[in-house]
Amino acid sequence: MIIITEQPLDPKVLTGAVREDTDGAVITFEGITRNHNDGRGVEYLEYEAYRPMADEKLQELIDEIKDRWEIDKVAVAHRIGRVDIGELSLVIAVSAAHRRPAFEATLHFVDRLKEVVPIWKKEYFEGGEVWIGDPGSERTTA
Amino acid sequence: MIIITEQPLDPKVLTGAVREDTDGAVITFEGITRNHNDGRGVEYLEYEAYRPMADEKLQELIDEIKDRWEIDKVAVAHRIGRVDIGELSLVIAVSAAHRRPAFEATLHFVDRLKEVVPIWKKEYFEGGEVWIGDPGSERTTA
Amino acid sequence: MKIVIKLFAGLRDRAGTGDFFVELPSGATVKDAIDTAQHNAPKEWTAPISLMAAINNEYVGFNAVLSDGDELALIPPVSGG
Amino acid sequence: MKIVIKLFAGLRDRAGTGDFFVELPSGATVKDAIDTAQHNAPKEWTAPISLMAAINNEYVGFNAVLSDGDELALIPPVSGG
Repeated sequence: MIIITEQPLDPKVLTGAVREDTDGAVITFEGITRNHNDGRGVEYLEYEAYRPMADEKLQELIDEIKDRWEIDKVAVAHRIGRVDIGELSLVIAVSAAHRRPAFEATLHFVDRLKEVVPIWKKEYFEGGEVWIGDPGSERTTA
Repeated sequence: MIIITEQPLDPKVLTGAVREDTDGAVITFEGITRNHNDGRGVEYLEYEAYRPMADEKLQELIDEIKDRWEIDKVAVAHRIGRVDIGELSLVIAVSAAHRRPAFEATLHFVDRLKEVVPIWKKEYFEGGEVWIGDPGSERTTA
Repeated sequence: MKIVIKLFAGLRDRAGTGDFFVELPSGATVKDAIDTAQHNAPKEWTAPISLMAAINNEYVGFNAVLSDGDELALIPPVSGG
Repeated sequence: MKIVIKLFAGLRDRAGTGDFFVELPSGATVKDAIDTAQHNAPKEWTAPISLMAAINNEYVGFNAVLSDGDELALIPPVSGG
């Protein structure tokens, strides 16, 4: 299950999609909009995705962690558009017979997502905005 | 938040209890009754806890991972009594500003729980029953 | 002195009870209490390997000395989660 | 040949557009397309460090050769999650 949506994310949908009777462990990772970053207050975030490439890369990452770890199912949802403080931007659910591979695979998935999936985050902080990872894009609104 | 209960567990309660606006990551671990173990079919499990020692040890584990990792809040719930296939026996939610310590702390928590928290699991398999970790307790009902 | 012994899981099944008292001389250790408990329970039982002990909810070694009124839990291998 | 160029995030902001066509000679590479695109966009822009490129949704190096009708995405540092 791969979801890229402007709607709020519901972790229960993802967790429910991966849980099978053969599984002893389900990990759910939630990425949340924090109220601070790099020592300054954050007002909200805005995410943009290049589709369908983002969907394809997410599928490749699912295949990658299934190849490498003994896990069962993987579901991922990424929100795009405006995401307010305390709201979820990313949810990943991974099921497995045993817990350790599920933990390792989920962490690896998030690490890789942040390297290869064409999704960008613009931070609206107090007094300005910046595309994360691209300092030259910073603008102040003072 | 520490819950030991005979009632079904609701992950949402735990995740909600740990999520703060300062957190960028929440990990939720669910331990589930699998339909198989050690190569044989499992019918259901039955958990027993020594209270209040189990509650105290869970609190010590929370303190232990908070000391060791940069995490924010921890919530844990363990079900006791009969737990059917596909039902949750354990839910742990950990929040943190950043994801890596949350992953490491959650995995460590589960590992340690299985070493020091006085909770026992009896497996009812096809044709018998056994307390896990205590092979001498096995009885067949053939 | 009087000690409460608590047995759990497979140990309780073997001994036929989960809760009983033993009388011990002052200065008795956990090991002494286990020896006495093995004969005092409804059914004689042998300790499983990896048995742990806790006095008043804290893990202790088998040489720990008991006090009157202590609750001694005998803890077979745990398997929560 | 005609190539579709797509720009995202900070790159789109700099160039003043997210989507445009460039005409290139046969055999042109990603690098050639970027050079052309920098002058063809509504605003002249410079590539950020760590720029990546994808042809038809697959990452490629800057020496990859383009074909007529390709979609070339110029991808500034990603930051999903």
